[in-house]
Amino acid sequence: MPIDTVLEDRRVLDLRYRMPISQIIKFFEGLEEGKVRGTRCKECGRKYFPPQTECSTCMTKNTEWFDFEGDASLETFTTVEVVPTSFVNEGSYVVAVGLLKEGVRILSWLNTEDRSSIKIGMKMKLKAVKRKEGYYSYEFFSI
Amino acid sequence: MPIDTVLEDRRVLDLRYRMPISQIIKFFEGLEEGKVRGTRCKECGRKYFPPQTECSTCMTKNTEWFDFEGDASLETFTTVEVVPTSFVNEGSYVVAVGLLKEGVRILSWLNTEDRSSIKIGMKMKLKAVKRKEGYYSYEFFSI
Amino acid sequence: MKSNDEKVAIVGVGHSKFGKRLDVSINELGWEAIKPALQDAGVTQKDVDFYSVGNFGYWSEEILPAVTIGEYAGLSCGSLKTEAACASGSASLKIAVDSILSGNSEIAIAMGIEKMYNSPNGTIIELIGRAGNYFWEFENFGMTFPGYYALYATKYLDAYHSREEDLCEAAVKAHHYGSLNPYAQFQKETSVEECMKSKYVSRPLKLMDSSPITDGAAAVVLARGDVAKKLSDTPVYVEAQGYASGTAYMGRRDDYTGLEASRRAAEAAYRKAGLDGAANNFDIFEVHDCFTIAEVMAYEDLGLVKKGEGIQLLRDHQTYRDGKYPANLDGGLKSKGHPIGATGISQAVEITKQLRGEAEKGRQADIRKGRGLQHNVGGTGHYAYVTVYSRGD
Amino acid sequence: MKSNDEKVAIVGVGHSKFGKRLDVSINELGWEAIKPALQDAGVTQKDVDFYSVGNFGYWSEEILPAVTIGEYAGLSCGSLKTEAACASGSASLKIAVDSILSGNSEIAIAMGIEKMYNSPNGTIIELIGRAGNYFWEFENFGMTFPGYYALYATKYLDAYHSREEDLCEAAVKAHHYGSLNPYAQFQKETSVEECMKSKYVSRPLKLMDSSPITDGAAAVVLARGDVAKKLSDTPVYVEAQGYASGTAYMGRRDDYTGLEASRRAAEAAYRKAGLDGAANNFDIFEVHDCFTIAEVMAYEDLGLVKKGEGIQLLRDHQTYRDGKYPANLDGGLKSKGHPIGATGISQAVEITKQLRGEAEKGRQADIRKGRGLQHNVGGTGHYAYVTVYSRGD
Ligand SMILES: [Zn+2]
Ligand SMILES: [Zn+2]
Repeated sequence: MPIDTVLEDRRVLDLRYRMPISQIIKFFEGLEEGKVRGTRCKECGRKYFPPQTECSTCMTKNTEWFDFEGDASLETFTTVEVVPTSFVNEGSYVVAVGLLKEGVRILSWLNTEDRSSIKIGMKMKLKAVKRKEGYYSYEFFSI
Repeated sequence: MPIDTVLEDRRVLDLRYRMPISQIIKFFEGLEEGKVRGTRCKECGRKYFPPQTECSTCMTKNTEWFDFEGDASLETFTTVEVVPTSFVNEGSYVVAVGLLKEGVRILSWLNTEDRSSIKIGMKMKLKAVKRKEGYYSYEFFSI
Repeated sequence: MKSNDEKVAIVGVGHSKFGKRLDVSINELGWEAIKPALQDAGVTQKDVDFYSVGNFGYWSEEILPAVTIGEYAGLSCGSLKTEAACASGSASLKIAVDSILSGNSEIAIAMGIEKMYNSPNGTIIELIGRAGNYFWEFENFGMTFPGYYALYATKYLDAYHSREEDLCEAAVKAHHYGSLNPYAQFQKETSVEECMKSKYVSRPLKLMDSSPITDGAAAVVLARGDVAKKLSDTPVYVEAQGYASGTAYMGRRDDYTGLEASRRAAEAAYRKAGLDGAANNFDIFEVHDCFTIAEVMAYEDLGLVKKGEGIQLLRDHQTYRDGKYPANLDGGLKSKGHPIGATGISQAVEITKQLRGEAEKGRQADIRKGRGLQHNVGGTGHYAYVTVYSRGD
Repeated sequence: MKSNDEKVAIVGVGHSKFGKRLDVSINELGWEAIKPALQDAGVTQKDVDFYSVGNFGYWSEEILPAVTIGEYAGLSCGSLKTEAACASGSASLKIAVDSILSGNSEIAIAMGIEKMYNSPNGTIIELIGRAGNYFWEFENFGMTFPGYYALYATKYLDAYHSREEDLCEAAVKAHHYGSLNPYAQFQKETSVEECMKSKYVSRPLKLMDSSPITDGAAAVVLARGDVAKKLSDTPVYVEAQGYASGTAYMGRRDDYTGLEASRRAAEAAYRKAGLDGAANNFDIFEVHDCFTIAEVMAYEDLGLVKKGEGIQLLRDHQTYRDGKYPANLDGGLKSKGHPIGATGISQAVEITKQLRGEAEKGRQADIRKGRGLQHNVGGTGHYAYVTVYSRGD
């Protein structure tokens, strides 16, 4: 019997991470309260998203959390048609970068009834959401 | 409800490889025929294990396969007590490095009735084996 | 300025066939590039003082590939692996070049390799998608690599009134030259129509806007200038490298029509090389066209044309061999293939061949200024490496 | 010889707490080392021309960690990640040093980091076990990392009539100094009895012969000598580095009582530094004690004593602070912890502190010659990096 010219690995490695969020726990608490948050350096005023509790410019931990109001305009977007294996249950989805009126840009999914109506510059609302799988996230919504 | 300070990844990555063996297919054919093989450069005489069909010294493909007779002496060994997840069904196992009389060293499992009798310098026999899982391998046996 | 003797030169090049290479192991594939590079340079393994291996890994089984490859190839000098995502090859080049300029080596090898097909496609898509910002982009939003570049494509097309058909022109060019390159993964022409008919991967980017999954390896032998002169009649000098890092998080980029890291890397490269920019100084360009939009942005980020004019350069065929700025005459990442860690070295091999006048029929540029420019981006603008080469004449 | 102005010096060091650090992300952990290094050097991010990150990865989620860390830390200069297994930190140092010696940078950061606890223990054991030769050793025979070093331990104990109790002496020493190092993972003493009672991991090596799983980061700011003088009153010069690669396959090693790559790397380092070996030239040693046996082999491979005499050096406590060759006064990999990619930089930080006279109470060596030696092994002898440091006086 001819031997296959490719040896199928008999060992499998599962990578599944546990990701520390102690320093930014307030971000996740915020999501549960319906709020999306960033941090701001009390010394230089720089706003951070992803939030970081230490300002790399001032090199201090003198930062505070603040809630985004959610008003955003669409900077750019794409509809992901070929999705990663771990997202196959989602179908295709729209990913957008939105500029919040607080001057911070965020990448997340964009929910809309009509994908053909998505236009750069359109107004969106950023909201905390609870996913059907039970975890909290944040997404843009067309308005 | 306090939030866990570690976020458990909701995405999992399975790594399972397919490993090309076209160039050394004769090695695997050999195992099925009960033989363990290496390669030898016809120009400089250098013996290769792991087998390679091209001699990096002479930079030619002028190599040939040869079968090991299997006579070996034990160079060193260990009993692996804490085993990788993908080997948990094996219990603990003895891994040995043996010097074949052809002058090549090979690492593989060492089968013995009495692990306490294993001694550096002892004679062993290298044999092709068919594993219970159905694939072919090669192992040392105490004699 | 440095004399040629004080510079570092490429004195040998090797390039494997790119494609789905399930006929060879990662070590055998590495040897397929190292062997011809050594032979081209006329040196043996003992002459090599250091080697660096650009590799992303994960999709192939050997977790310490620099050493398994070195063992197969008979190299026992110091070594390391480097990763700068899709610019790993350029990082590997930097390390080997600096290793010589520092006085620590006389001869070094920079290689790059990737064995992507050792994993199934699903795993590969997942892995490349993770190469953005895992926690803030992949975990919740399932970003893919085409997805990231699609964000740029959407913005660019909107900002500069361009069409998907325009982007397809880059694919047509790539396939034209790929068809002339015996090492390329795809060796057939394509058309705008065919490109437009291909399926969307991440809108507006289609399969034919995208570089493929590729196995491949490339290697260059580098030598200190005075040694290089003795080894080669046609040394190609690495005149200067510029590099910069962008942000990982897309939201921290301030522009989606070009890569800020590319612009800074290019400026640094020109400054170090003592050149007034890209427009008048090079015979040949290798630009990072992992997607069609990436090629267009590269034209602008390198300063060949102003913002928004890259698309017109394509439309006018000015980056074909007989245009003003011949770019990717080897088929580029799009048609030659894009084995992540090997790409930067493959570009170096191509520029060396071009400057030596050794490119295959139909794809040899006219060499007058004696200089080539390489642009290699890692991730989605995470890393940028720009390298200036010259014949030193 | 080079003048101090032409060399590269460490002008700032930073070191995170080592241990199970599930309180911080990889980016936050990186900052914990980068921030103090910048502050110690008195420079800001804008002054840095290049940074390299030693990291193995796989067990942590960010697949392009150099960029996510750089983004958090506000670094936007060129960068790359490097892997030389457990010697990744030394490879990172080499890249940053060469980056300055080459003339491409004035100030550079070499850092190393690992976030191992982001994966469960089973995954980690599996991953480190794969860091030998996957195809020929892991796939069929399930080698583990302790298993590889156990092959050396078995041979060494047999060849030189030593006992497991002798190896435990290395653990006792490590824990003694670890107890004095506030950054160490384990800060308590141990005894030969306790060590002997610990469970076998891979015979004859026990849990207490083994370095732990560790999260940690370390960073050094490097500057060209003339710049260093202005930044620091106590620059520590990187006088020379030697490096070599061994085989991946254990069967291709010709000796199981020492690491051939270590010997070649050490010879190269001494030669480049113009020194006649290790025995009479150093006040402080950092050696790669991923396992107790590794420390013993290091003594011999570095040439402190002849083959087979390393074990006696341990028995005689000659590598304690007041012995002839003070080694690992920070607790070593065994007690301080071994965050793979960070270890080489952690060693550099330690030697800098020792040469500056800034080590904590009870573990400061007597500095007379003004020189320190670092020995960092990757894999099971796959990579070896040996680095000579001096105060330059
Ligand atoms: Zn601030
Ligand atoms: Zn030969």
